[in-house]
Amino acid sequence: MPWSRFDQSHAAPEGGGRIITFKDAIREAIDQAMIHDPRVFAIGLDADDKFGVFGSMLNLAHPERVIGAPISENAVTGIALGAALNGLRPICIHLRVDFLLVAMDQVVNYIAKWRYMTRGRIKVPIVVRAVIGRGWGCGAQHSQSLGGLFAHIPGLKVVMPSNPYDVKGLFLAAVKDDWPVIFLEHRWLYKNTGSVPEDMYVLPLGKGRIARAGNKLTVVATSLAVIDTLNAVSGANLDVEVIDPRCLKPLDEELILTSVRKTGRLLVVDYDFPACGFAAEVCAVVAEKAAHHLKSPVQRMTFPESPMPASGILEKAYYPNPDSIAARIRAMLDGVC
Amino acid sequence: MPWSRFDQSHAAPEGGGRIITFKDAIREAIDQAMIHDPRVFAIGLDADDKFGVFGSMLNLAHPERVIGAPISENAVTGIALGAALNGLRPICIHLRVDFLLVAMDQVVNYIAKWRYMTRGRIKVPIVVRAVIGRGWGCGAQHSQSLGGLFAHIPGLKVVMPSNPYDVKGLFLAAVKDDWPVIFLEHRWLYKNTGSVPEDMYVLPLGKGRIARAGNKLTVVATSLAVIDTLNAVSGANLDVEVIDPRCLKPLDEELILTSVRKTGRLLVVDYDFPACGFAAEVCAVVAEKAAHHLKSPVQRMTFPESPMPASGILEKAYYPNPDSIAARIRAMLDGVC
Amino acid sequence: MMTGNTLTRELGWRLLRKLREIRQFEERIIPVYPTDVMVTPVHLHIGQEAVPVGVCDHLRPHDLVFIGHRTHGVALAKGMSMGSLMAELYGRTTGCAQGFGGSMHVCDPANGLPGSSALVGGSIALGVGAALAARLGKRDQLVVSCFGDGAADAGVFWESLNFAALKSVPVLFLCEDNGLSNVMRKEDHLHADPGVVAGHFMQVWRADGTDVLSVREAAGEAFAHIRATGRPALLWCATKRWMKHQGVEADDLACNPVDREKDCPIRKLEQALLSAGLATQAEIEQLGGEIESEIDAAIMFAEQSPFPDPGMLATEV
Amino acid sequence: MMTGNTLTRELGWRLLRKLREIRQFEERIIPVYPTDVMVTPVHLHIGQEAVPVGVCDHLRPHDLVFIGHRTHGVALAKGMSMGSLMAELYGRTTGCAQGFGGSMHVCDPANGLPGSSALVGGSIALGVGAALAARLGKRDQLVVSCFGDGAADAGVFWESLNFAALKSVPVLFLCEDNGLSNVMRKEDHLHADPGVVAGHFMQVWRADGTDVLSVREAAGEAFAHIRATGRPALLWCATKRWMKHQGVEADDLACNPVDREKDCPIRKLEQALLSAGLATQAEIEQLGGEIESEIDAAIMFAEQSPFPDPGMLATEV
Ligand SMILES: Cc1ncc(C[n+]2csc(CCOP(=O)(O)OP(=O)(O)O)c2C)c(N)n1
Ligand SMILES: Cc1ncc(C[n+]2csc(CCOP(=O)(O)OP(=O)(O)O)c2C)c(N)n1
Ligand SMILES: [Mg+2]
Ligand SMILES: [Mg+2]
Repeated sequence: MPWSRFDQSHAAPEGGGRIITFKDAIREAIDQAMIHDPRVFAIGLDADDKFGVFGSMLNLAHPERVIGAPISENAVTGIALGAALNGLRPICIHLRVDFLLVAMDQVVNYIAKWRYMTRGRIKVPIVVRAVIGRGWGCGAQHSQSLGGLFAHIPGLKVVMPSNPYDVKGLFLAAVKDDWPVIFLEHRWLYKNTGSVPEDMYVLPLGKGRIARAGNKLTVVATSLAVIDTLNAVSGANLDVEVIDPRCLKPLDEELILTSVRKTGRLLVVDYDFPACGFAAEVCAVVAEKAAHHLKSPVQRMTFPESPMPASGILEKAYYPNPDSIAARIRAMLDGVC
Repeated sequence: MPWSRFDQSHAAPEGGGRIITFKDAIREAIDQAMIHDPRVFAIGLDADDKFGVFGSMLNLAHPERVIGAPISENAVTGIALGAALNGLRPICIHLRVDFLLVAMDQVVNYIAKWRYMTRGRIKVPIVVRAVIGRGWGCGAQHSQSLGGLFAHIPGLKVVMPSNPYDVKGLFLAAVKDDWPVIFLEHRWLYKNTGSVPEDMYVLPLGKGRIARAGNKLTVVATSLAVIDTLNAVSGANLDVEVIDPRCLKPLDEELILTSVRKTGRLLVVDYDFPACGFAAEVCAVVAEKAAHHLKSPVQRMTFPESPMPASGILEKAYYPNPDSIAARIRAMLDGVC
Repeated sequence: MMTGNTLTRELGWRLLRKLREIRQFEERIIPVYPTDVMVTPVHLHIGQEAVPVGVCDHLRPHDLVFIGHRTHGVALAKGMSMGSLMAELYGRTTGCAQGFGGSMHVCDPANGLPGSSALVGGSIALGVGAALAARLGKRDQLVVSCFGDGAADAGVFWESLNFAALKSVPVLFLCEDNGLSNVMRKEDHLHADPGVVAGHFMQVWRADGTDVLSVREAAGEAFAHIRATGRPALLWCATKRWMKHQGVEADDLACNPVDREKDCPIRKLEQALLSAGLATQAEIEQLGGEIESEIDAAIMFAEQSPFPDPGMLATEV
Repeated sequence: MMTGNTLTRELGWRLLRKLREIRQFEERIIPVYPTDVMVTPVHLHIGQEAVPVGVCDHLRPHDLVFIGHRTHGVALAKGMSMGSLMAELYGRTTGCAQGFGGSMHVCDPANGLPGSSALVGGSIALGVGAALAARLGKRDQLVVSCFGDGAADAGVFWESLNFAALKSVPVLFLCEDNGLSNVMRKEDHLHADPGVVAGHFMQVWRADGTDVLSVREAAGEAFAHIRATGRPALLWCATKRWMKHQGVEADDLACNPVDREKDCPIRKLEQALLSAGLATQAEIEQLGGEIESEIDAAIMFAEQSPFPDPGMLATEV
């Protein structure tokens, strides 16, 4: 299983090539990983049912390596870890990130720390996939993101891909990695399409990308917020640089700092809780390391300081969107806000 | 049970008065709360045993309202919540904050959100006490702080007291409060002494204090870090203002901002994981709201980006201490670092 | 089975009204739902009505029931008004949680509904805690933790049984066993019968969860035991889910064949009433019509109620 | 009981050596510990040695055992060298985790010890996962999840039993039941007997956890069953904790009276060997002396090993 031959990462295709959905890109990554390496298997509640984790697990070449599970997220996450400690490369699946909170003991106390506690004598090549994203009137317990929460814990890598090309390369990189990776997929991205090479390839965990070049303001955004920001910016034709770090941890600080040094302004758009979160981290890094380049104070755009409401009208007010992002950017550029 | 009569908070006693330990101040607060209000009870693993939660639960007037529990932190935390939903005011106890991760589903999905999901028709007057703090070779799974993790979750108040006077007033305020409160007590503070009024009193949740006035640099620290910072500063006679926010959430932003506007410099000393944590939050708030007053970039002093090691020599390197804090402050004031 | 229950007209009629309220309420959701006026995932109770109705018939308003994600049937059986529930589904301020909760988060303190959870399992423990509170407060109050067979997979079920048994917590564990956890059959998610396991911790009753009289009788015995001993009990009701796990389509799983005649709690009770001469077909039809009017009113109430004010978004937190 | 085991000199001697290694190793910790050369909380295995020794006697180096917080006995029984364990307690680079783990986090991949957990309960699931991996990889490998009676309180125990039974995971659940969870008696933390409950999920063996031959025999049967059926099994060993839960003092709980003659796994085996004429008192004393020298060497090794480099603090993360 020479994963090393995938070390050379493809450059993102410049349009053209094969166009597939985000969902199919994940599916292909899982399929190829399982074909390539017999140690790869998947486990989780509803992982093996006819819905196939929103379609991302259907028609795999090795369905015998997809193990469904009871509503026992805590044990099942531990079981995935145990398999990793015994030589396999599990993909542990949670249909909603909220369910992963049931397994927090395993994630924070075991998965994140095992390699350190054994001084690296035991590797922990586990990928924990969780689907995130606002529901449709799903309310407070079924709409969380929690990327910042996982990124807070030393020992975990946290990936939040925004497009089909990235999701495939990052997923394969996560499976290849000998450290635990939390892989958060926004449900609203699943139908988005993009050019994705058919071959296997990996993208380095910890390298972000410039999703759009610009000069007046740096926006750091992840996952769905990247797409919404790009829509906001291109719709209004704003001279804004959009950075997609891809990973909350390891964080590509240099990419962000370089951009902020150029633009002198930072807005972090993070679809997550505000306090002590990822947006705070990016602001802190910039305040620590690029303060002298800032022309105006950094800003955060996140969920409000509140759980998620259910009613549609409240949801609309709760979540940032391209319009509200564009408005905020314009206000920052106008120096109004 | 007119808790309202405790609305008037005592000023911190200026020396004199009765001197007791931090541990006895908690004990007294629990005892008085239980005597004052029959709805108050305590529940948790080892809450009722002869060790009495490191002495903080011994000789209570109402031992019949202290309920021990099996190693079932998840259910037990849910049981405490259920009791709160049915009119009681539970104090749910975890001897180590690490154990609380087993109950994260209850804390994040239920306790934090219940009041919101029921639109405030159901109050959630629960206090979750957890003892934090570096062990003595305890290693990665028994030395966490996690204040920043809880403060990330909307719906939770997070208290981290640093001295006997505060711990009593804040604990009584937490019991009185109709919102859930995570109450984190650093084990290393238990023997510290201070002047504590015998009567019941509450301190407002969300109001910090200036632990020491100064002009050249603002240090924001919580819990044990306040004490270590005060030692660092007074030992070296540095002109530093030390802010103890007491609560990570609600955060007394105004107190911090006022101080930073005066000193122009900020160091956050947070005995917790660095990324996406409380230190990041304070830096972000200052960068957003007081950037123009900063004479030099903000700085964070936290645990390294790693779990806790066991060996004494490694522990010593891992944890900030008065010496390393003093060194950092001096470097900031010298403009060296 | 109906042994042991003296089926009077008053009892039968009360139960039938509740069964039909739930059924008819849910059936009215079906045609409306695809129009997106209710923006919230619904888990319908159709087919399982006998369980909440049989149990809640013993309960007073101040007795509590904790629920998971499948809320409507229990909420109505426990006394929530149709308007309040309907308005919550419509996301309006007049909803039981003013639109902040949605279908999976309903509450009605005045009727003993302290809220519900979209996460499976955890609410089992809440019932234990509420019953503990009742005991500590020496209150005359019954508490029920209602959950599905899938929830019994979760560790919190085990911990809750053990705690309740150890500490003599007077709670009723009520399993609404529809044999399914989403699309998974019970034998695929549970290796042992949790009812049997629970027997090592407390007394267990079993009832036919498609027969309201069977449920009511067993629940009555279980509550009597709880009152008499101060100890927990478990009531296991085998029942049948007619609809898909979520949404408004009929279930089509091969492992879940539904016989809408034989498996119907409403038919069963109506047949019993008819053959005992306690009701006529005409009366039953009239009842159906009355309920339909109530639902009309509830829908109109919901439709005409205002949406919540987005300015209130970050309050109560 | 010793029925069914033919007690040969070779077997008896092998088991006795292991029992004594553990006992004598731990007894040497006692006087040293108060001097703070070991800065790590220890949970001694004294009195319980028969359990790890009886079970691990069946295991090869590549067979795995997962442990909780009470690690020393299992680690030594499974083949970890005394030096490696001692150096870890001393926090040195030559320790099994180079001083990063401490007493509660020991690992030795070459001897089938993939690590241990200071948190109670969770490691039960790890064993299930490792056994699942063995099955998926079609490997000839046994896996044991070792835990205490207190850990059976935790929901992860229930979930692990259910999962292992549902998915035919060839794991041995091994309960080292010392009747105590810290200072809590078993009857205060467990209402039902988890061994009985486990019987609804898998075959259960019981052994006298103060008698290494009893444990060894039952473990042998359980492993044979696991190999033959590919299904999980549980082995419940009632044993006795002699020391306080944590630290190096003798236990003094009224509910835990210890008879250091009758409850001693080493005495029991020695008596059997002596009365069967398979050993002499002199030989036994010689063995004790040999082991003592090995421990001397381990302590010297630990004491003379360097401390870890603080510069490596934030690596392997
Ligand atoms: C902790 C958790 N895991 C998974 C889910 C997804 N989920 C929602 S309902 C359900 C099935 C529950 O089955 P059961 O408890 O039998 O209730 P039923 O739907 O049959 O009434 C699942 C798996 C969840 N909500 N919470
Ligand atoms: C999740 C969790 N809760 C509580 C503790 C504290 N604790 C450590 S050991 C222990 C007792 C465990 O008893 P048992 O499982 O029987 O093992 P024994 O100590 O008897 O070997 C407790 C409560 C812990 N480490 N982890
Ligand atoms: Mg079900
Ligand atoms: Mg024990």
